[in-house]
Amino acid sequence: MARPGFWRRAERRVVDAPAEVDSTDAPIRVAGAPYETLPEDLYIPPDALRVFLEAFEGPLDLLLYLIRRQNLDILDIPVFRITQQYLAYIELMEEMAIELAGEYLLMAAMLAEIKSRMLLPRTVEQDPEDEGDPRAELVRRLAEYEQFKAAAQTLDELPRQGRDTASLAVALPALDVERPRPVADIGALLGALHDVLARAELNTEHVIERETLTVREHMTRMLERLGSRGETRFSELVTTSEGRLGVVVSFLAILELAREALITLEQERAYAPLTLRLAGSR
Amino acid sequence: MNEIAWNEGRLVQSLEALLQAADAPLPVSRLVWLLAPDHAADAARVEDALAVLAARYVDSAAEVVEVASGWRLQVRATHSALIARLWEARPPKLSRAVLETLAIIVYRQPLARSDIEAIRGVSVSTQIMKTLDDYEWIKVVGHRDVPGRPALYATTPRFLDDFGIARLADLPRLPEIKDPEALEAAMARLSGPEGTDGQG
Amino acid sequence: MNEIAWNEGRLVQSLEALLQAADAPLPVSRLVWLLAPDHAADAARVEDALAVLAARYVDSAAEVVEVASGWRLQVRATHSALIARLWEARPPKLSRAVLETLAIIVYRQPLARSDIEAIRGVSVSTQIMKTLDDYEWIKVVGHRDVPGRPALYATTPRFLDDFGIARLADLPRLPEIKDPEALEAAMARLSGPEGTDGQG
Repeated sequence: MARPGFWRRAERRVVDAPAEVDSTDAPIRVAGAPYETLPEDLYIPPDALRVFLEAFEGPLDLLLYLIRRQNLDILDIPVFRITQQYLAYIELMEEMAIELAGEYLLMAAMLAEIKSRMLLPRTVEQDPEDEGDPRAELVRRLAEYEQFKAAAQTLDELPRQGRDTASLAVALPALDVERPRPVADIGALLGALHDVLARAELNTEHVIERETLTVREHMTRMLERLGSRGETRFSELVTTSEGRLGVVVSFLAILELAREALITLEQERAYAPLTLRLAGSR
Repeated sequence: MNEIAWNEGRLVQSLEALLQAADAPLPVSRLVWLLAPDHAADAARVEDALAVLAARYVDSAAEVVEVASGWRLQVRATHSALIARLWEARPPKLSRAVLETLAIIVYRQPLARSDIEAIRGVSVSTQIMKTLDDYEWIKVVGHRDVPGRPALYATTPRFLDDFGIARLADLPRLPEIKDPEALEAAMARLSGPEGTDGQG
Repeated sequence: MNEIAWNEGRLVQSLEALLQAADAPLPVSRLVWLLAPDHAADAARVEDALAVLAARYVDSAAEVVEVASGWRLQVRATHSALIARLWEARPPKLSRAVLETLAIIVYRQPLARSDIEAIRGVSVSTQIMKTLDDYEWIKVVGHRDVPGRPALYATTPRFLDDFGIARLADLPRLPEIKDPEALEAAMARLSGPEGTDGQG
């Protein structure tokens, strides 16, 4: 079959991509052997299955993989076989209590319906126009998805400014005018942070801890000082002019820097002066 | 040296200085305006001079290119590995989800998020849209007039700039679903009698 | 062309690419290190190549110059009036992505780019960091001692000056920012009459 070169190239890559998945041996054995005949003692680590699932962008991607793995054409899909394989995966994942995205289950339901309809004997008088074969819709969606999957890879291969090409940063001669600077609006800055916090709370438990800015500010100041000297004594970093609170904050900042592996603390012997060093500077 | 050639040389060098100093592509109209005090340059002369400049950069590490929002100088892609060593952090790799979403927006714009989801078969996270928005590659160009008034997305000139193209039509064409006839035949076969399905 | 001349040509072009892309002068030692994977270049060879490059730039709008901290490409002073016109523009507007990134650096400094990405939930482009660095609002204050030694960013005194804050501790606390009403009160406090912040 004559195809444009572009298409063929894309197609080959589509087959190549999931090859990474093949190297994690366990899930492939599942696919190789139908789930029904899976030996009782065959242990598949749930993690391997999870990794396997994460390699896919969704149910259409997984279906495409099942088809391509057998060197089949989307237009020639043995829907029954692919459906069985897909359902076997999904059942297995459910068995392993791997949380599946709703879309995978939706596709499973659709495939199950196709399967059951194909098992039913066809009534002769059934009007072919009355409802389209659900397989046709599946084929259309797979073909469309594969198009964009290939297009995404092509886009990624285009030379990209910042990744492949770089903008010039030629120094400028002394100028009479100063470059206009953006308006520094503290309200806009805090508004942006408010949005981030709202989003961060929605998405994950990754919330910015309630740490005082004073500590963070001291951390920055200490790294700067350490940066110019490489190492310093604890006593030199603490400004007594800031009072008792200042000492406490400095101490907290040092502990935080050490906890985040940004500095190392050294002490030759008990009660000897503490030496602070930038992490990895020696 | 005659005066015309001398003026031409000065014009080319002025253009070069502007492209070296600018931090964004410069359209010809802006170049004409910038050069006005020193050069009686119209768009045609500037375009000629740009061609001369581009030829002069053939052996350079940089090249003169035209992208959607104008002309720029850029370090050639052949040096990308070297330049990457200059920056400590490599530019983040785009995930497949982001690339697929972008590809769909590129070829089907303007469209709503639900349209993208219909093609990908999975929900498109806010993160993905935000990443594309962060790069200033997509923008909201309107709202569909249905309940909920979903936003319609399209690509920006910045997207074209970053991918080094002057207009959308210059992008590789979306691979065709083979020939439509084959698809239709397949559809017809599917709705025909069973047994063609070679079940295993 | 003999191989030595060819290698020499490649070395000169690699050097050119580095000087074109770098936003700060590069000392010879750094150039040697950067070129190491592709070129067996020592300081002497790099200096020779720099001389070749400088000669090649004689007719260019830029020149190869050595300053205290190394070598760089610089647009010739003869073009300064022209370049000045480039900047006669409206002040640039800060994008949402830039503001969010800056806000996170303000409150979580010192931190690495990956930390910002974890909080924002999207990748942070090199462009964004470069923008903030260009305005001299952030700087690298160290490196985390993990593989890759990622740079740690913090805000600068210039950031405080430009945003009109005396010290970071004057900024509203995080809980206040989460609550819109408390945020407004905190903002009013910030922009209130001077001298009200009599506390040390």
